[in-house]
Amino acid sequence: MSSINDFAFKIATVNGTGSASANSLLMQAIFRMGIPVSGKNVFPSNIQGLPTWYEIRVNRDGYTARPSEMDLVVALNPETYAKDVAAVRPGGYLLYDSSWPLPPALRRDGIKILGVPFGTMCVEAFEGDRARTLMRNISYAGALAALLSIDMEVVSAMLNEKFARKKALLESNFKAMRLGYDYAMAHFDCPLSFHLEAMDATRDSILLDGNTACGLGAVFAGATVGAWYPITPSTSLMEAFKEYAERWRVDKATGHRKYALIQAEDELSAAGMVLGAAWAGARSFTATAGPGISLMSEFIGLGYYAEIPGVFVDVQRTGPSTGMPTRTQQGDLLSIAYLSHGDTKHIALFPANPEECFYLTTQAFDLAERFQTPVFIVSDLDIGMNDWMCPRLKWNDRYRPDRGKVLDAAELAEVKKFARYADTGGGVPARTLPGVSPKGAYFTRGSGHTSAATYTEDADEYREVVDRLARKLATAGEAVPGPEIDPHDGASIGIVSLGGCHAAVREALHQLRSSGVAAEYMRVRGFPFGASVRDFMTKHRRYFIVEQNRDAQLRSLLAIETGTPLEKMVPVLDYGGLPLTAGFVVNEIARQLRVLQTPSLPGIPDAPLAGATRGVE
Amino acid sequence: MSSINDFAFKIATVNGTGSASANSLLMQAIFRMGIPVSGKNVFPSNIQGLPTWYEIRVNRDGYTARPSEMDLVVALNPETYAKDVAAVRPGGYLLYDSSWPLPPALRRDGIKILGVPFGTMCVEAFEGDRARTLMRNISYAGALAALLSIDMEVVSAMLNEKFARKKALLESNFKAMRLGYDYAMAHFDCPLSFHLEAMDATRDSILLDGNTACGLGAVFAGATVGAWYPITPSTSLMEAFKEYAERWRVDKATGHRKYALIQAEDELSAAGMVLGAAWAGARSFTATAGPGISLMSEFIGLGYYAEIPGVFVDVQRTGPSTGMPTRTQQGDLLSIAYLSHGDTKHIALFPANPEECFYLTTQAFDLAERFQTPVFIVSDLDIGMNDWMCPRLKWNDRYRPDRGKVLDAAELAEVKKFARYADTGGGVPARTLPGVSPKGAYFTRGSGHTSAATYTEDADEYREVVDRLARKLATAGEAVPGPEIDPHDGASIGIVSLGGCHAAVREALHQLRSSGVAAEYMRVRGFPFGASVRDFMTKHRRYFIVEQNRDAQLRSLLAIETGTPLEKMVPVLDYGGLPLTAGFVVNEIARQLRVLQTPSLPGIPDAPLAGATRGVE
Amino acid sequence: MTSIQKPPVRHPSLQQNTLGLTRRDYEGAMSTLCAGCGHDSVTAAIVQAFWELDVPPHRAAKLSGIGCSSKTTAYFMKQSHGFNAVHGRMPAIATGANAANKDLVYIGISGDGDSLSIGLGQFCHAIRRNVNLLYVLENNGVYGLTKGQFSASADIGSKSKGGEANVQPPIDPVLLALTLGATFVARSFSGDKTQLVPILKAGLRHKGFGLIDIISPCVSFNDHESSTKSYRFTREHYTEMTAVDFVPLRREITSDSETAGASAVSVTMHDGSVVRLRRVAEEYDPTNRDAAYAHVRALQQRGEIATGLLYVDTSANDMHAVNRTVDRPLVDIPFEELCPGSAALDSLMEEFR
Amino acid sequence: MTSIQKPPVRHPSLQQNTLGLTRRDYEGAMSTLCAGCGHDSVTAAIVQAFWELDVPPHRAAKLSGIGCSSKTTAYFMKQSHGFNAVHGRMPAIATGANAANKDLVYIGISGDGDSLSIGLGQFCHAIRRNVNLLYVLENNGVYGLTKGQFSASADIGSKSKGGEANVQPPIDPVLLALTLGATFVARSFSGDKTQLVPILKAGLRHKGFGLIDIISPCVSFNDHESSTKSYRFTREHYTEMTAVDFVPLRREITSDSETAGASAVSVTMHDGSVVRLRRVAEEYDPTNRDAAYAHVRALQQRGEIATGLLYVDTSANDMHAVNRTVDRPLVDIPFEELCPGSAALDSLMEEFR
Ligand SMILES: Cc1ncc(C[n+]2csc(CCOP(=O)(O)OP(=O)(O)O)c2C)c(N)n1
Ligand SMILES: Cc1ncc(C[n+]2csc(CCOP(=O)(O)OP(=O)(O)O)c2C)c(N)n1
Ligand code: SF4
Ligand code: SF4
Ligand SMILES: [Mg+2]
Ligand SMILES: [Mg+2]
Repeated sequence: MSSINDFAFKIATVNGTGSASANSLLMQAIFRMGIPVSGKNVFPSNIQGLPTWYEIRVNRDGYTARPSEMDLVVALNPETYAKDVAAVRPGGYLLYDSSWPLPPALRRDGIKILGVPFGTMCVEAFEGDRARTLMRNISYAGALAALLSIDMEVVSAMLNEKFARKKALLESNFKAMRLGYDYAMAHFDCPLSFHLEAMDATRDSILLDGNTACGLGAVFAGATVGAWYPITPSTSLMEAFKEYAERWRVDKATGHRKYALIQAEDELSAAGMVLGAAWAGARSFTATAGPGISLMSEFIGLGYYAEIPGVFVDVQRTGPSTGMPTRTQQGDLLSIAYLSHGDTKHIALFPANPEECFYLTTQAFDLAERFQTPVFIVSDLDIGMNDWMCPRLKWNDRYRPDRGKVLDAAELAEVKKFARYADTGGGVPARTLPGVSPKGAYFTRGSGHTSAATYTEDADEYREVVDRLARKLATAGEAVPGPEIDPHDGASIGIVSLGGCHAAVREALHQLRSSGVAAEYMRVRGFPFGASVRDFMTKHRRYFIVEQNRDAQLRSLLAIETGTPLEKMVPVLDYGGLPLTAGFVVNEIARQLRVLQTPSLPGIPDAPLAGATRGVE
Repeated sequence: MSSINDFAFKIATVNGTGSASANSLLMQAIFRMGIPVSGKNVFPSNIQGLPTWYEIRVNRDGYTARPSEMDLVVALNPETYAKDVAAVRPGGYLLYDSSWPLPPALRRDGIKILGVPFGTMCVEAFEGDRARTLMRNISYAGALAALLSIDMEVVSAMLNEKFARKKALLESNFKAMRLGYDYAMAHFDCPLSFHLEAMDATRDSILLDGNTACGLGAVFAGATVGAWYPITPSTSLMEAFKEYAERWRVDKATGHRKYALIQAEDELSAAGMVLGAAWAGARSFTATAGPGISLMSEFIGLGYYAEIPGVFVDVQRTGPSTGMPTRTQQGDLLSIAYLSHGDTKHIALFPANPEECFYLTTQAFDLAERFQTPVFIVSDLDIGMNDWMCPRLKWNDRYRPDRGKVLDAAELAEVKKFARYADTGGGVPARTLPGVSPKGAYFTRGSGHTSAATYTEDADEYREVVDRLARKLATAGEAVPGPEIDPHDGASIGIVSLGGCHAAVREALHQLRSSGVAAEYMRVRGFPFGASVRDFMTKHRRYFIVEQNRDAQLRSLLAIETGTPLEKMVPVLDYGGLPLTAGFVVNEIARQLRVLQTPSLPGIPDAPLAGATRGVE
Repeated sequence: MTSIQKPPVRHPSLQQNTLGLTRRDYEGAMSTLCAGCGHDSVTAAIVQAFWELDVPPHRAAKLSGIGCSSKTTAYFMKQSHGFNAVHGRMPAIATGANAANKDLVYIGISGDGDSLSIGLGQFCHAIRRNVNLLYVLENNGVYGLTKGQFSASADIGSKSKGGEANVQPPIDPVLLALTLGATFVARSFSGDKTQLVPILKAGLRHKGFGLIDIISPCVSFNDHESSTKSYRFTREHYTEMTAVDFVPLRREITSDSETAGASAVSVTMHDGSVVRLRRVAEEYDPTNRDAAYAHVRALQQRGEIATGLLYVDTSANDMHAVNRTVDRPLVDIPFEELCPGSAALDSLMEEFR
Repeated sequence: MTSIQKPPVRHPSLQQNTLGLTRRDYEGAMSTLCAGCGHDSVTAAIVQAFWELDVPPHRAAKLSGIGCSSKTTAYFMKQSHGFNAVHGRMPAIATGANAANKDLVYIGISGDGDSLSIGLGQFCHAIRRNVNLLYVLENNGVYGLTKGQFSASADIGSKSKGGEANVQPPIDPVLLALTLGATFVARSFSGDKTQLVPILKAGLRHKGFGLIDIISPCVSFNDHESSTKSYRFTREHYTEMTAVDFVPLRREITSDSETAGASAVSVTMHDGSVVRLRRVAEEYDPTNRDAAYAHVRALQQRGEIATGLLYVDTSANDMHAVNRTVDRPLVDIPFEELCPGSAALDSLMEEFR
């Protein structure tokens, strides 16, 4: 099969040198050529001077999971030469800076090595270290444009937009771009066998990251109070909320804000502010990562037991503890499901991509208020911080928030005596907001309380309330977004996954099916699991549970909540911190199927594909 | 069957009035008469003025779980008259203060009502409100002594000991005791049909609470640093440690302490101090309850990933959130097993009684250092704060601490390069202490690290360490105390339980078996579960999982860790906050067996026994 | 004789305030604290203050942490929403609630353990944000509810009931607040209702974070000889810096002499009502942060406890003013004003290409 | 040209200290901070101070929280045990470690976010306990590692890189520490190694909690015009109160004039070494807590930053002295001395009957 619009390449540089803009320039240009593309930024947990990688995958069929192998690697960071040259697929290309003689570390048989003297060219063309470093990045973009036949029209259009108000920068960027482009054109036969050809497959799409999508969702859902403490990789979510709130929520006349964004002193405080604001009647939310989830757990228990809404976004990173702050993982599933001491259970939503981040965020606010309990949006670094290609977001102007059972003064006037924690159906109580009516007054507490919100230490009165809470969460299980099921006639096995794994799993599913594996696929989207999830788990003899953590946490949740015995659920686990690849999923399932004595499959290599699990090297 | 030395009674009073001492006087006297006895204190979460109950059970066979029904109730608190009179078993007795006419609330058919004018007698006999209130309590003890034929010799001996140095108090106590005793003797035919007769069944026993036992265990295990933040019901544990450390750890000459007990500013800090001290080489520990566990979760994740020992006692109380601080529960099992975000798993020990609290505490320190990880002792309010009858504690002077793999200067001199996080067998690494040798220096961090303790963001290097951690915890699963199994030939069902439930379950087991239910019993004592637990879970078609929480958390752990499908495990759940009764267990299992279409059992009532789950009323 | 019956804080007089409400309408559930607990006296003063200020009970919100002190929110104003948060975390709840609805009257009740140990960070940051909240710290030097351990406000040498002397230096919430830039700082004594009520009223009217550190003895665990937080010790070492007199908005101020003069400063609150501070200690200037700090320290060194409204700054902006939020409470803004709508989203999409 | 190679902090001189170690022996891993980060200068000063004090590297312990500042513990003394705790919680780890082994030299490194936001409570309580630890606060007014949000030490009006002005009042760790009874309080500047090194040495010798607030500019996010934590601003508003001169134990003090005199106070540390403080600002008395507080405030009002060793009290007891623990480190006590043994247990059993 030809490799027009179907290949991958990556650029290895040093962070804080401005390569980021060159990389997104490349990706965006390809996107504007109408070709499906994705970019994964693999960056270090510091601000300047450490190795960083940017992986770009082009796929005409729209498979945009992280690529399993690299056709071309641009190696500009001596510290990682060894890793980078090893990452080139047999027969692939390595592009390096030939300002210096080819370093031994870069020599390798079976690959083609291309040198461009980026350094010297930029030293000659530009003044000053900073400019030279920056322009060097643009010049490799130029070389790639030539090698992969990126449309220079598109590129210049973008540069013109970007530097519309910065003439000088515009020129130097053009110049640098040209340096690389012309050199490549002159010295190599461009384009390479794998390259780009304009398509029309991105017209209705956008490039969006999940944190921006969540922030946007919060603005559109009418959230007015956000409280947070900065933590990678969630920070840009609150920044996005601020950006759009500043755009759309500021009173033109007075310059006053129709929102409050509070940078708390820590995550405990942020969680408390979210609950306090929701208790007073606002739609409130926060975003954090694993360490913040641990710190919020006492307050989450209060929210659960005192029945206070609140939206909590966990942009997961690699744990445990501080872990790898700039790597992805799905390691907080079990923690979140039952967060806090005592008997608790929480609503959680699992977006698979930035598009879903937007829609599930608005839905999270509705669920939180309807069920009067904390709701988690379980995102991750890959979804949250990388640009994904997805359909344009749409908004239905008929949407109105579901505020749940909130009694106003009029309704209160009707009731004989308001009982805050009594069942009004499906385990859901009615609540009141402070300031509305003396009749609505009640006492909120995390200590033992009766259905009338009075203090108790009595076994029956205590149980009446916690039993209702259990019923309430069961009701919620049917209200959360149901699983997305991809059925398959005569399927012999089921594949189950969630969140960011989806992109790789659907690609793997395609490969598996085309190589004869009759598999059905379920992606869970909400917790507690509803009947449809339980049904799916009874259909097959064997399931493969694909997730990004060491301990098969989704599998554990399925065991606890659906009763599926472990031996029916084969774990497929990738937890090195990098986005999942289809190759890994295919290899693992194929290997397992072999282990499970099923006839070996056509077209599936015996050894795992290189790079599939080997991380950035 | 006669009811000599086989009955139960309870006293309903108001807290802060000194009834506590009268109650323990009664219990201790019975104990000294050589009769197996137990006392359950059901007290409120405030300091003075609210209802409190004390339940005493006498059982010649040594069954000392909370009684299922009351033969006699002493009702001295008008606020709870209704509850208290209802708690008397049909045909049982109610004792009230006849200083005032019998209040309507106390009238009930089918029970016998005895009145003693405690109030008036004490007003006449003593001066001042305080003295009168206090003495009134002693006088009801006197009346009970007459009704139940408590040996007055024993009682006076105890008073003499107690008030050896307080003549005045001694006299008034005698006087008050006599008032009640003589009145009862004169007006009722004492003793009642159920009463006491001296035995010789307590010679080798003591009365001990679990918090004292844990504190004592920490002293004997050589713990030198304790850090804590006060919280009911764990506070008395650290107080016990202090008491015995002051007794045995103070240098006679200088008056200097060979221990440090730090009252931290909160639980986060306490957990950090424990880890800091253990990192520096001390045996360190803390005690807390559910809310503290939630607050410690970030630090526990650090302890797990950076591999730092530490002993954490959770004296569970009723959750979630602040819950009912003076009620018991087993609601933190799931939280503790996987505490903190990311992939984690922790060693946990489940003492069933104060005796085991002592031995498992010493073992916890060995496990913590051997596996270089936080170890939890999962106790509860019933075990921790109530006096249990148990065998005298013994100490083996040949015991020496297992400090695990700690390299000293000499050993370090041998090694070429010390790699802190490399596997030295069974997934366990070797560690060094600060101050010992330049060669032992390494950097401890909760961020991604290699087996040589250097910082990493590399997938393989990261996985090498977390995979070893998984192996380490698996090894630990075989090192923790194994389950206690009570086998039964031709058993058709298995019963599984843990911790404080044991007393009631073994009594229930006896009743079930004697009524023809062929059941085998396993009490798990440690987590992660080892092979013997897994084996037991494969033997039977059906299991009853008895625990004190709403969500069947032990059952969830068994599902996750042993793969047992849920439908094989029938939950038996008691979570009203009071200690478990055998009646409840028997009724639940009988009911379930009926539900499960097994032939109805002889000798098992159809309706649950009164009081079994109904709490204090 | 049996259960110690403590009637809810009662006021014989059935006199009505301008809302036609009696003090009884400002009372709450029956106290479950120990007979004689200082906290119950504070509760009584709070009832009086709210009644005198004519605050509609349902327009007030009562917040607290965990502790005997924190329980007191249940013992006044049963017609107000109340919130027992988790231990030491009331400031976060109050900050969030205030962010959502700025128009309620917020009173937060805490203890020395709740505020100065586990809650110290939140306490300090709420001060920094100048959240519009009256923060009442019922200070007894011990953890009452957990049976008498020393708190971070216990003085060195002060003895526990068991006879053990405290060895850790105390944290003085007043000096701390002054250092952190608090805009209203007062200290009083649960036993001095005449001083307490007007200070509470001034604090409730202050637009910003108002701290009142109230020495409120724990009769069960810290009211004995050799305790420096006992009723007796407090009475003996009590020095009043300023006597407070609160002049509600509606009672117009007739003559200058009534408000100012050599021995008095008068401070106009945001709503126009006036607080008159009569200097008891001559030279004392309650509008000078550094002077206030120095005076409190000086008295401390003499073993005296400075009380009264020690510092006030009505010029500082509260959290909302600082963040420039709209005048309407955020909870009152209709969804239509909050959601940008489909057109806005559609055009935004172009920026993502 | 590619990866920005920053050599580990280097010192040409191979001069040896009394242990025969060169400065190189006190260096650590290569810094991964931004070129020009103030923190790297602090690292260099720390290397110098430890080297000059002849501290055997393995007898020191380096502790920190999380942040760019907290990373620096990896960049000096590779032969010492190091500990990156969790964010804001280093004081607890340090307290526990010090409780277990009092004989190590403890240095804790933190940032303004780590210490004054999430870690404020622990910071204050470590001061209260007077834990024997030198606490270095690398203060840059922002959260560097999370890309430049304002921290609690940012001054009002100070602008972010994005041009936004900070609106929250700052917390001054120096005033806070003085208020909480800290026993050693200093402030310096990463750019002033001459002032920094002797202060670090004095702090390392101080037996108790020593705070050094070091203004340490963040070149990536807070070193621009209109930032009040930039190199330029700091240099311009810098005022030295006391110049420190550290006289190690072994160098005996010859003449009075050398140690005292009109313009100097000399403070003898627990180990006998002497710190000489030359009053730069006349009248300044670094042994008077209230005077120190007043001076710092006064300068602040003039827009100046008071630096130097601002306050020291060598008479106060550290955590161990206060708790009367034995002189030997607890980790050195053999088990035999810790375990009461079977006889003791047997007799205790009688008390439980
Ligand atoms: C997280 C947590 N830790 C500990 C406790 C136990 N606790 C309840 S109240 C309290 C201290 C209360 O002291 P203070 O705030 O001074 O109130 P007081 O009872 O003295 O009025 C403590 C430690 C708790 N409820 N939650
Ligand atoms: C619990 C937790 N919350 C948030 C973070 C993210 N985080 C890492 S460093 C930091 C702030 C660092 O600021 P500062 O202490 O001033 O250090 P600097 O980088 O400025 O030197 C934050 C918020 C974290 N690591 N852990
Ligand atoms: S224990 Fe102390 S603080 Fe608590 S209620 Fe009783 S007197 Fe008040
Ligand atoms: S971001 Fe700022 S603080 Fe962090 S290393 Fe760079 S300059 Fe230093
Ligand atoms: Mg208190
Ligand atoms: Mg900083």
